[in-house]
Amino acid sequence: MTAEPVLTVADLSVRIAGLHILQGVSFTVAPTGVTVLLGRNGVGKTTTLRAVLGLTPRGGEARGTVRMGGRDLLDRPTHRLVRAGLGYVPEDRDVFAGLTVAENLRLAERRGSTPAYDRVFALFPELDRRGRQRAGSLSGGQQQMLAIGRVLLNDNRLLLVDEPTKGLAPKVVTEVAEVLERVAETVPVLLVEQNLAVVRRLATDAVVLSAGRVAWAGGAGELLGSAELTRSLLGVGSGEVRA
Amino acid sequence: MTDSMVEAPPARVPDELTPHRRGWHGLRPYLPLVALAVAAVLPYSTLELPGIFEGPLNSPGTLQLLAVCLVFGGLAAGYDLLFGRTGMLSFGHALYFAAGVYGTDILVTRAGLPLWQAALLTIVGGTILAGLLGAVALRTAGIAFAMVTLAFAQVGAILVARDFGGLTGGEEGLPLDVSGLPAGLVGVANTVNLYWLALAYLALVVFVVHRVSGSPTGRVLAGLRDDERRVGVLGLDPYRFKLVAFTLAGGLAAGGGVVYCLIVGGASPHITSSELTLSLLVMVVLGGPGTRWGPVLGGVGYMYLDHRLTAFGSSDAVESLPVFLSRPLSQPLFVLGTVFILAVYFFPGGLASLRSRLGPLTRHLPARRTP
Amino acid sequence: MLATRALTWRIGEVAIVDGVHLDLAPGEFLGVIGPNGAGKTSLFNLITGLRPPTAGQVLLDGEDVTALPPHRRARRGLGRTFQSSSVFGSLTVRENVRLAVQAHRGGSMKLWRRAAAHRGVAAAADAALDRVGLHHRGTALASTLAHGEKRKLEIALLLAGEPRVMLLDEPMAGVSAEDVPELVAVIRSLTGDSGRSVLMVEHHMDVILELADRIAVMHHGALLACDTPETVMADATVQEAYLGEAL
Amino acid sequence: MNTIVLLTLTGLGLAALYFLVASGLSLVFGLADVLNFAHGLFLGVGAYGTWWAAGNLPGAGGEGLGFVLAVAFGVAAGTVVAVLVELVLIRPLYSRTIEQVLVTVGLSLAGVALLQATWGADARPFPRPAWTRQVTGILGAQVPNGGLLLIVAAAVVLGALLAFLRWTRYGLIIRAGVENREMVTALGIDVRKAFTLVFAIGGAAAALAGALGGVYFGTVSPGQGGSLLIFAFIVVVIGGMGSVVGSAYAAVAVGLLQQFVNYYGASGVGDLCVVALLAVVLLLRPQGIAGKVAHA
Amino acid sequence: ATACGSPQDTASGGGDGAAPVKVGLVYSQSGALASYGKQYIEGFRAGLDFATRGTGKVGDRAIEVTEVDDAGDPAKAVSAAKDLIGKGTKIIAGSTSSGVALQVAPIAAQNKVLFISGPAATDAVTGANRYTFRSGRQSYQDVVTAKSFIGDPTGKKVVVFAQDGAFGDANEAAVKAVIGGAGATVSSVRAPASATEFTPFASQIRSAKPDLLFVAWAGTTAPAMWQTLDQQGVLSSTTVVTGLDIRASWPTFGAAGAKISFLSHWFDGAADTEAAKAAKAKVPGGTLDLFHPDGFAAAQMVVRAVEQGGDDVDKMIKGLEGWSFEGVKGTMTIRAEDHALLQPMFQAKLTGSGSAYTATAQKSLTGDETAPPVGQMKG
Ligand SMILES: Nc1ncnc2c1ncn2[C@@H]1O[C@H](COP(=O)(O)OP(=O)(O)OP(=O)(O)O)[C@@H](O)[C@H]1O
Ligand SMILES: Nc1ncnc2c1ncn2[C@@H]1O[C@H](COP(=O)(O)OP(=O)(O)OP(=O)(O)O)[C@@H](O)[C@H]1O
Ligand SMILES: [Mg+2]
Ligand SMILES: [Mg+2]
Repeated sequence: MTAEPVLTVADLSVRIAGLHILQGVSFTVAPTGVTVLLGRNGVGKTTTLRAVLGLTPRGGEARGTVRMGGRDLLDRPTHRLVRAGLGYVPEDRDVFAGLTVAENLRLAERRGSTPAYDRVFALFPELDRRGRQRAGSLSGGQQQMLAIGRVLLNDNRLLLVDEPTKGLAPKVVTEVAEVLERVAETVPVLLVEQNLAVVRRLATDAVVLSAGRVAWAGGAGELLGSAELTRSLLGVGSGEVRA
Repeated sequence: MTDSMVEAPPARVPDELTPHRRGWHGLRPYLPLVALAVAAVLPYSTLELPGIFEGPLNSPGTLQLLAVCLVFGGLAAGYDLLFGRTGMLSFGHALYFAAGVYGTDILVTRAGLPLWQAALLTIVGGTILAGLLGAVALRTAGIAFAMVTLAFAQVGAILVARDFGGLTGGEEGLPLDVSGLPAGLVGVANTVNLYWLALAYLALVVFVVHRVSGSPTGRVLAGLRDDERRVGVLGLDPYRFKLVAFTLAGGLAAGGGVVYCLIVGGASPHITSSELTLSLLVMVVLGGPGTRWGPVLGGVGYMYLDHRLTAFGSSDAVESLPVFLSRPLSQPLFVLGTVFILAVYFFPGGLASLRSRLGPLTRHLPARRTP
Repeated sequence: MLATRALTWRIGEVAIVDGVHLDLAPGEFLGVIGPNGAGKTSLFNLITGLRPPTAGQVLLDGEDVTALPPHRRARRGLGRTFQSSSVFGSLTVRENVRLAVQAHRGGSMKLWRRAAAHRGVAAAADAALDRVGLHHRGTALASTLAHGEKRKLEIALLLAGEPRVMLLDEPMAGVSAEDVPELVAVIRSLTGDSGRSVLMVEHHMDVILELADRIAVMHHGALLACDTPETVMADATVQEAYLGEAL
Repeated sequence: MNTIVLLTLTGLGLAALYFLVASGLSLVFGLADVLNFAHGLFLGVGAYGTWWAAGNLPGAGGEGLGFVLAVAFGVAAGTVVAVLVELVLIRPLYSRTIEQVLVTVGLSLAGVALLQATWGADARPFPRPAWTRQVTGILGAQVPNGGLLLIVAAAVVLGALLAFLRWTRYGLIIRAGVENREMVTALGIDVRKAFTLVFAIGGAAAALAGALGGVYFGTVSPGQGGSLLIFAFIVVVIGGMGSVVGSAYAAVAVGLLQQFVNYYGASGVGDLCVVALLAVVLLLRPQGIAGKVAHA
Repeated sequence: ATACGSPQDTASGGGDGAAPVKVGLVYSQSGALASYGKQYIEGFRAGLDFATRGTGKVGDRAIEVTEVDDAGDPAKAVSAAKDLIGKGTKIIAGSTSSGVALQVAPIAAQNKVLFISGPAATDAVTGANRYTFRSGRQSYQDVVTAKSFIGDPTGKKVVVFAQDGAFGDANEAAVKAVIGGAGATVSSVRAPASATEFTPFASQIRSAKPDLLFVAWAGTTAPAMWQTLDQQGVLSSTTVVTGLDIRASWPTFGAAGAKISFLSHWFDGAADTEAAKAAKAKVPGGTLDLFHPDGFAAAQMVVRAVEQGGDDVDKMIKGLEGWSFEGVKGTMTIRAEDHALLQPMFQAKLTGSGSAYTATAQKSLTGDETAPPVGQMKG
């Protein structure tokens, strides 16, 4: 890697309720392209993303360094980080169920930048149509669209995206993948994804977590190209991808 | 980025999460019995605890105070069955307690029934009342449920205050006619019997609540606290289980009312006020909802403070302070309110969490979530 | 076994579920696919009774159960998982499953028995946990599970109830690639011998294709088609509206 | 006829008082999801603040501009106390509803006791312009001016709150924040500020209600806030948590119901009717008249 | 010292001739009635000083007073009473609120100690049991005083405006008995104690066109009530009688105050007795208020009881029954049959404005004129 990484995570360790969930995770995110974070259920992918954003739950504690643009992010309030251009698509979608779709989007507008509604509605026309519906009554997939649309409203310096295609119909998965691909042309993305087809299409770099540690890090092509690596790290044959 | 191959550590085995039965824990099941025995022989001690009680432990004043505290410990434990263990926020629990107090008082004083009949009728009546009102109120949930129960309790308060047919004595209350009561329950010298009665009530409630929450039903109640819809889809009728919990808690409260009526020797409209329900909530939260001893500690502690702070407020120690301190401190409610606030910050999770914060052995007991 | 007759749910003018006729034979595995918002989860909600339909019926073993509340339907052997995991967060994983076993076996309304003393329940619960591979997490509070683990617990809860008709709502969503085959095996084992029927919503086509005997396609609340996987996959509308181009 | 007019207008005056108390409660309860039992304290601070200012603050008094100044002082005092309470006591406890209840209950006990310790338990005469004690003849009815003042004030407060919710993003932020604070911060919004603001507005509304309540009652006493609170709670719940308009409707319903039943029915039945109304509304529509969503 | 004892031990009272006499005062030091309690205790201290001529002793026995706060809660009062009795106290006094008085009275009887109820005005304390006395006035005496405002009641129309509950009931019943019994037609308008808007009630009263309106209203909503009665023209259209409350409440009558005829238990200057002078000299601030006489009389009764009975409660009762003494208000008599305290009552006018109001006595009625009917001793 020649270019300066946009995000550097060094020796990040997280404890929650007495459990040592991340045990010294270190990796970097390249200034372009998509870095995927892979690993089995429960290894700490979500915990990593949330720690970067300062969202470690109450009673939990994150140690180590997380640097972006020369500044340490840990211990800075989340809303500052986000205003500074860190976009987050949470795992559980976390749309505001009591608010309408339009209100959810309005809330995501950031002061100082013009919200790119065109971009969002071109991608998810459904969100335009359902503007007045309560987000809680959206279907699972529609909620996922809203959660993604929300960050795309603004211009970001880095996107943290946690399983964006979960629960989406195959056609929409393809569309979301395309969007992320397009987004990644301008904004680096740190992506957690279980759908290997999507990973294959998007990833430039890969980090594999295992039980709270980094088990492997390197180029995505290298990982997915090697049957041995995919089998030992991801538990699947390299050709075995889901549509 | 460098390629690296890191040996994955062995999977975490959260053995610290498994319930442990080590060392002195073998004794633990018996601790409640030991505590009960100690409490039962307490009245034989002439120990003086200056500042804590006015007189020696066996003095009637101390026993009376303890009896009141114990009843409220039991009441709080019963309320916790609703609130801490099933997640139902009722703002009307005082109604069933008041039904117990006024029921006993009216049946004894106005109808002249012997105590045991009055008590039996009252408890049965209080339970039925809770069943009926619960059946209606449980058609709502959440804050709406809290408010409907509050509304019912408020009706109770208005009825008591209106003094229909001169039954309740209105705001002056109704002193208990003791002429028909067993002699052992009358007179200052017999305060100890009231103390034992209160202790028995507390023990009964704790036993029942413990038993119920450890029973299959208790497991369902805990499930209801988390996700009612889920319980329904598992094939259990949430409404029925909530009604059972509500009725049972109502019956326990009515029983507490009977005991309280004997201890205080009458009924007064204080106990119908919505403040009492709120104090029940405060007791439970103060102690630690959903824990075995928390609500009891909360109830006993609350009542102790409530009674003793009046003495604290008029004590010389307070009076000798500068005015800007002594004025507020001589207001018992000021001190009580301040204690609540401090308790929330210094004992999050209630008094019951103190143990887990002090004893590393118990640190990993799963913390109960407050609903 | 399970059938719906002209099942409809409208909100105002919009039909979310629109006159769905569905028949599920004993032992059959029926996959349900359809675009996001097609009404699949809503259909499940109508079948399990979490929402009252505006028209139509739900039949279980030929009997009309449309008016029954969810728990009565569950008693008759209807079980489901939820799309967004709903487990009992303040109970441990094991207690979660025990509750489900107990609900199924009856005796929940026992105020005075010791729940823990029920051997059969504990054994059945452990068996269910074993099957989804969550045994080692038995003592963790369910609320602290990672996302994928919650999905597995959902399935364990379903298994514990030994339902005859199972409704699975996107069981694979968020499950790591490595665990998919395992879970697929679990789900397959549900039907195999016992004559149980499964209705499964899933967006992972490979999983659907692997498991389903027939596939139902929903679109805008209506049932577009219900046929063998081959026919359905060949259908041009399905291709266009649902699958799109492969990645 | 003039009895009807009189009962209606005085009933509306009562409704206005309920609304003034309920509006702040409803805002804090509906938006910030805090069951604020300390609302009565804010009321008391507003009332005592006004009372104190009228007697001690240069330029303030019981008449004309001086009175306006006194009320402004009272409202400011209430607002400051509310903000302090939020910053110091409530902020660490968001999403811990029950602990909040404990703290606000403690606060209401301690606060009222503090007022009592400072100014005594007895009611004090409240400074107020002479015209508020007079009556205005409307269609043959002698309507107390104090009641009319309340109606006007309630209408102004209603308008101001609606404008706040409609024209600013704060309503949105707070409603979202109640659902999921974390996610609101993850959208780059400092949710804490918004909550403080809601408390400030709630406190200001309460303090205004306290000051105008003082005019209406003619006295100020430590427990006054608490006694109005029960009805305010009922109004909030009937109206639908957090809906300001709903609270307004509910206040009118409760005020008129009480007034008419008290006149035509037996005494005390008015209160029972209000409680019955609450139970019926909740059983039929658990989310209250205006639904659960907290907005205009 | 840790020791074992019997759970039914209670300290025995005195015995020794020179041991101090324990007197327990259970009254409101905090809570809503704290200011009544304050007057009571000041009165008691002054009375004790007066009755023992500054020695604080009866014979050579000191009077040892223990004060306990009940915060207006009967449950706390009962606990306190039991505590005191357990420690050998033979005389309990206090009870600022009626609820407390009614709950403590039976405790006194059960344990055979003397109970001298304080400001609590409920009629039910009179004749509650032979151990219970009262040092203040009762509602009935208020009503008889009210009656004195209309001359001959025959054919007159009287309306009672009272709050719901026992306090209102008692007043309504008393008016029916006293004024109705004397030939007036009595009707009543009742309002919930929690009412905040009084127009409906004022309209009802006005349309009833009474010759006399008797108002029995306590609590913080009173000023609003008076203002409404005034605004709706009730005060100027008829004679309105009500009880005069503590001084602090006088300014809250506002303009209405001048239009009301007050019956009064006591106000500073109502009578110029020896005891009143002594009390004035002793009381902090030098101004007497509504409940100073009750505390004062309680102290006089305590001293009398000890003089006559020593440690023997039966003898105390004997010594008090039928006893007449000069209290702050004038001549007071403890009626032997039911322990009613016969005492003078006053008619008063309120004048002034702003925060400076003065009450002036119009007339005083003797204890016999205001005597309640003789009742049966209930317990
Ligand atoms: N609040 C919490 N308290 C206790 N343990 C927690 C908490 N949150 C997460 N964990 C634990 O931390 C571990 C990692 O969780 P995390 O959500 O980061 O996994 P993940 O890699 O995102 O998994 P998935 O693929 O299922 O989403 C899990 O074992 C989980 O049980
Ligand atoms: N209360 C409601 N009001 C309005 N529309 C609703 C409501 N509830 C559901 N819907 C709409 O009904 C449609 C069907 O939703 P449903 O959850 O059944 O979809 P689904 O097929 O399960 O989709 P997915 O695959 O994304 O989970 C969606 O478009 C949703 O927005
Ligand atoms: Mg995750
Ligand atoms: Mg769905």
